Amino acid sequence: MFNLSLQELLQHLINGLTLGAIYALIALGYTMVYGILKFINFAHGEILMVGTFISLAVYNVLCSTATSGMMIIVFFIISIIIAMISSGLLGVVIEKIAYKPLRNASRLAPLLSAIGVSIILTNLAQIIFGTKDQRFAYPYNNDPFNLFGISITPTHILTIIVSLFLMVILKFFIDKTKLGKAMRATSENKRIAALMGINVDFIVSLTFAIGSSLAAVAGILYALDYKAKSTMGLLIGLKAFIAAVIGGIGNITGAMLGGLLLGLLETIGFRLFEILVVSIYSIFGKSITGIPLGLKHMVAFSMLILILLIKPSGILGKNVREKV
Amino acid sequence: MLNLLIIVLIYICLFCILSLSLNLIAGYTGLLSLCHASFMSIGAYTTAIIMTKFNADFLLVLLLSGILASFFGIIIGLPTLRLKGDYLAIATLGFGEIVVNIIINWESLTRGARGIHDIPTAKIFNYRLMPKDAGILSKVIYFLLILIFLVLTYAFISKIIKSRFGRALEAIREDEIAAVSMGINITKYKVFSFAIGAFFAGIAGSLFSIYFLSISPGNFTFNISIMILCIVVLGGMGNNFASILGALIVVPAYYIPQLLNIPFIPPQFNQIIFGLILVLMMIFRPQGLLGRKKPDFERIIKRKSFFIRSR
Amino acid sequence: MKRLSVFFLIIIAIILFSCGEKTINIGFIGPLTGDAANYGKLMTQAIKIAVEEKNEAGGIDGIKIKFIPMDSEGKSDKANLAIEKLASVDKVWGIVGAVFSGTSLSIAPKCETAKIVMISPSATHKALTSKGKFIFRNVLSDELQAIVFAKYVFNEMGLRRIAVLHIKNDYSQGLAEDFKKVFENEGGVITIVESAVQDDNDFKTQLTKIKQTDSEALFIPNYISEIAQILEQAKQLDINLKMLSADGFTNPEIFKLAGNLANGIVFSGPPNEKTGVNNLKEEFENKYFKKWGEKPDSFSLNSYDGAKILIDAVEKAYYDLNEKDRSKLKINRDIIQKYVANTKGYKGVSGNISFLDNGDALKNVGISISENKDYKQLGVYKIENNNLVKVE
Amino acid sequence: MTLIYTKKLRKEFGGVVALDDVDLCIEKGSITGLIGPNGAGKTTLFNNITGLDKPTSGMVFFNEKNITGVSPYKITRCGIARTFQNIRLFKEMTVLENIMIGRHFKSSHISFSNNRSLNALIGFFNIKKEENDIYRTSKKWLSFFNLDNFHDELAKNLPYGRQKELEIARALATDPEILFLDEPAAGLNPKETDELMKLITKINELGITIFLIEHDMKLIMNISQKVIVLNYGKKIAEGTPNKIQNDPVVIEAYLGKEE
Repeated sequence: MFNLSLQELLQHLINGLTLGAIYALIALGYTMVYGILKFINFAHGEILMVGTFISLAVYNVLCSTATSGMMIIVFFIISIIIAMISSGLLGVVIEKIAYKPLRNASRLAPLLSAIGVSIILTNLAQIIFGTKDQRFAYPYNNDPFNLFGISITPTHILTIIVSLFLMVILKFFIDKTKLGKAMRATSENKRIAALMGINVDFIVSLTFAIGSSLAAVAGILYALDYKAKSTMGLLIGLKAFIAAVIGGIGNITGAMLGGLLLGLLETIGFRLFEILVVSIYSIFGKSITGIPLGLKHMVAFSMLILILLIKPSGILGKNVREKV
Repeated sequence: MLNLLIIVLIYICLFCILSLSLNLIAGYTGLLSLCHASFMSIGAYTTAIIMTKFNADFLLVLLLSGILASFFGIIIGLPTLRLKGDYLAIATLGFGEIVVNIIINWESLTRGARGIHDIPTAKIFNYRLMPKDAGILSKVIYFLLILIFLVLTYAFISKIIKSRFGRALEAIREDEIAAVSMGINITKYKVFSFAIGAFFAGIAGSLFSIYFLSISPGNFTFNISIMILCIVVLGGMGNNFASILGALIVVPAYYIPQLLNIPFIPPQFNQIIFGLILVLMMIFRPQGLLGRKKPDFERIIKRKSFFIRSR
Repeated sequence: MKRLSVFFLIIIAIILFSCGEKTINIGFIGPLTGDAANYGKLMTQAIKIAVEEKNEAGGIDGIKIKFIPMDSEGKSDKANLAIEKLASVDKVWGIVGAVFSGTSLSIAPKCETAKIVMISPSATHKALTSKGKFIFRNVLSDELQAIVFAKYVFNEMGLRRIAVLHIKNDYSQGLAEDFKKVFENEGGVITIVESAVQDDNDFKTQLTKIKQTDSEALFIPNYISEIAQILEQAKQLDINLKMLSADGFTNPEIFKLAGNLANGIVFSGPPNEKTGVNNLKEEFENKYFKKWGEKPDSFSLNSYDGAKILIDAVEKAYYDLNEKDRSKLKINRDIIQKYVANTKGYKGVSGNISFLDNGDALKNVGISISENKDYKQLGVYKIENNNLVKVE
Repeated sequence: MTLIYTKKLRKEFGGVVALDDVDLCIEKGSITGLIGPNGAGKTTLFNNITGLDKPTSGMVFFNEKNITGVSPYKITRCGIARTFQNIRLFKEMTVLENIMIGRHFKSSHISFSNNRSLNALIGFFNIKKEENDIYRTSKKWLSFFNLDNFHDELAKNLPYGRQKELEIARALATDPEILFLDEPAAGLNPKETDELMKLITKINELGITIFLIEHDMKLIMNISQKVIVLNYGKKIAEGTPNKIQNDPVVIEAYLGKEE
């Protein structure tokens, strides 16, 4: 009745971890921006998309001259770096143009402005890069290897390693360096941070740059497995945002946790939920083969509503009381 | 040519109803809702399902659609209204996605992603509405119908805004804590605001579905919610007249480039301009074209005599 | 206020200016922006070729044919506006479109009352052609394609246990359901039916489930972007099932997207029928490639044929007129409809086309396999007396 | 007669004790002052009585009715009104509208049910009469505070002192039995403070009990009949102004222990 073997379970686990690692990387950008500016950078997903396309373009141009497998890997790394830099710049430019003038406006204004930016970027990308899916060829041999009936690809491993590596570096940067301290101070209170001699504008720009370049990496890792597309940013962006909320927005560790959790919930969690529904049906003597897996997008949004109701500050977030 | 004009007018009226109802929620009560298209879809699907199964009198179905949408407004309202600001926005966005997902996957009722395409033409007291007839008269009649509902919506919302009820909503927008210590039951008022807003959105959805006679989940995407929000923001939040002005600008701006079909410009251009409008509005005039207060008609009439003689 | 009125004046001026010269107008409605923009683009390019060919040959009695593509974004509100504009401003004699079933169904009543012949190159929803006599479809209905393919898979390929993974849109779901019905009737077993929503690109959960079943093959009746994802992810999960697909697979872009993984897939689609020495399909594909730098998909072939049939019908109706009416271009719309409906055995690039009484296209179905980044036809089939018959 | 009394009112914020078993009582018709150093828990006490915070334990009685943990809007409807430390006006609304909000729950002509908002909806056609009543009463309060000239002004455009008055007027519009004032004199100059003092007495003469937090000792000692002192969430003293001024415990709390 259950049709759930251990292999399948572990396979879902691997799939979920990979997806979760990507969510976590993107969630970092949201959480950093929210921490400092207290608004949702709706265009974050689109920055990710642009970064991916830039990297893809550079990679394709370079690879046409490649002669050996080693060169391709080098070119891949170069294209990642270029994409990180350029999308970091893009993030900063967007912040300067579309968000900075709104820093003292009502809370709705920057959100709407961000939605506008997101529309502009999506459509510009459609004009420049076309509307089709584009393949990001693996720079290495991506044949899966079998481990006790579970198949793992090099991309899975790469995704998890790169994400963890970047997250650890970021955590170190925020916790231990001077700039990181300035960032934390700014997120606590912008005015007082400015009084303490912190260049708030610079810190905000830096936040956008870091968040955006992490998003570019996430986009590239995602595109390796799922192809690049001009509309790829919206849904994955939203889900990453939800991951950030689940973990506790404004909290770096929370974003990582939330991302991984959401990735696992969407795969393994949803599969278990399906089995639960099927067995409940079978108790009442009805037999169904399963529930439509398209419903898995509901997982993220239901989680969002649930977490906001139970613990609005997220798993790791601090409770902030409004002073009366 | 006249045909086109009437259709654009019909769309404008439709979006006016939607933006007025969102304005009640977002503009007056200060709750940013990103699931307005979902309320619309609930109304539209209710109409479509009842019409295909029973072919009842349209006015009855319309009312039922509104009530069901309003019921969903309450369902979303009760748990999420304790949230504030951006969080509420995202939660409503999530609710919208959930509604779309359910519509797509509940195939026995909604026919899933394929949509309902054989909605019978609506009849009101045995008069059949055929807005897609080649003749212009049937379009004009449909237009008048939707105009009546627009006027009713406007009248109803303006009336409650001017009352105690509306003042309570505005107080909630301004300061929830102060409002509650003035004896206002804010949860109840927020839910009511959502319920009324959703009711009219449901009405708009119902009118939508008897106009197009075919609906699918793709008609009620997030983009539509955003467009409605843009209308409200462009005109000015918390101002009914501004919502209508916003619709008068945004809706033609949305459809006219499509109609013009300028060949050498990539079609994405429309959307880019739309995005630009949003960003530029926010930077240079975030309070909207009109701001919160109604235009002082008397003064305008004294100065220039071109404006509507309202009141 | 002033600026606004200037804006509107300019718009009106442009509209007036655009209808200067006397032309015979043909419309197209489909997504030129948004997620599905690529389909609309490929189709309009095909129709442009058809129109240019006619115009280079002198048009209809010297009158040029004008092609007016309208963007629908795949949404019924925009499609509705588009058809109104085509009907009242451009006064088109017929349209090719709309691309999706939803939009097609939405504009069909208007086409019917305004007597505009509508030939959809890609809307496969069953109900479409029952909307009126002006509504045609130059694409295999889901049903016909599924019947032929399911019978082929069961009888010719000898497969008995098949898993299905479809997307929740009208094209994919329709094919999957009809395929399941026919295949089970034949005596086969559908081991599992999995679905995903549109715009989804993570199918690993579904594929992991499919992997656990003991299926012989996987049927993926989707558009290429999803097929490419599925192939890629199936490989990552080490799934080595035989892959089956449908006419959505005929877009050659798939070889760019999925590379070698796209090889060895058996699918149904428009037939590549030889007519004498000329191979129309190949010729058209080469011409298309030369002009636009990319290859057409099967829906573009359908669009090209649809446009050709439409233009021919308008031309015939035109020559039916007397001299006076010709100069005033008073073509009878009912007669255009009659000529289109009478199309029998038209030798098009998408196969031989005949329209049934209800407006559906009767075509043979080609079964092909992808090899070395190209398609190789295995045979052309049709249904006779509920049996699969190979057409020689 | 006692209007409000609390029994062992306690509030903890995650381990930090903000109110430590406070017992107090306020006589009807009196002016009672609440003082204490910064962070003593004065505003927390206000919040716990008016329902904005839920006490961890203990009880609050108003007119012999237990109002512990009741929703704040219901408490307001019982007859407790308050102002806030940092002004919380409805900034984008006019002065008149601000006061009309205060009349919100007082006005309902036809009663289809106990549900007031439903009444407001159903009583759609009765709005005019109801509005007129609200308008008249609100006008009355405007004149009481000499705010007539400002009635169409947006609240945010008023001078600071006027905003403070408006907040009090808004609270009074709810026809309370008791008015809680949270630092009404903060930010006012001595002349304005004097006027405020007169105003508070005038309000008290209308029969409204007053309970106020204040740092301005002159004001508190001049007008209150009783003063309560809080320190670290504990009530350390209670009594007439004279007694408090000479209480060594209070002096110690403010000035520290003399070595």
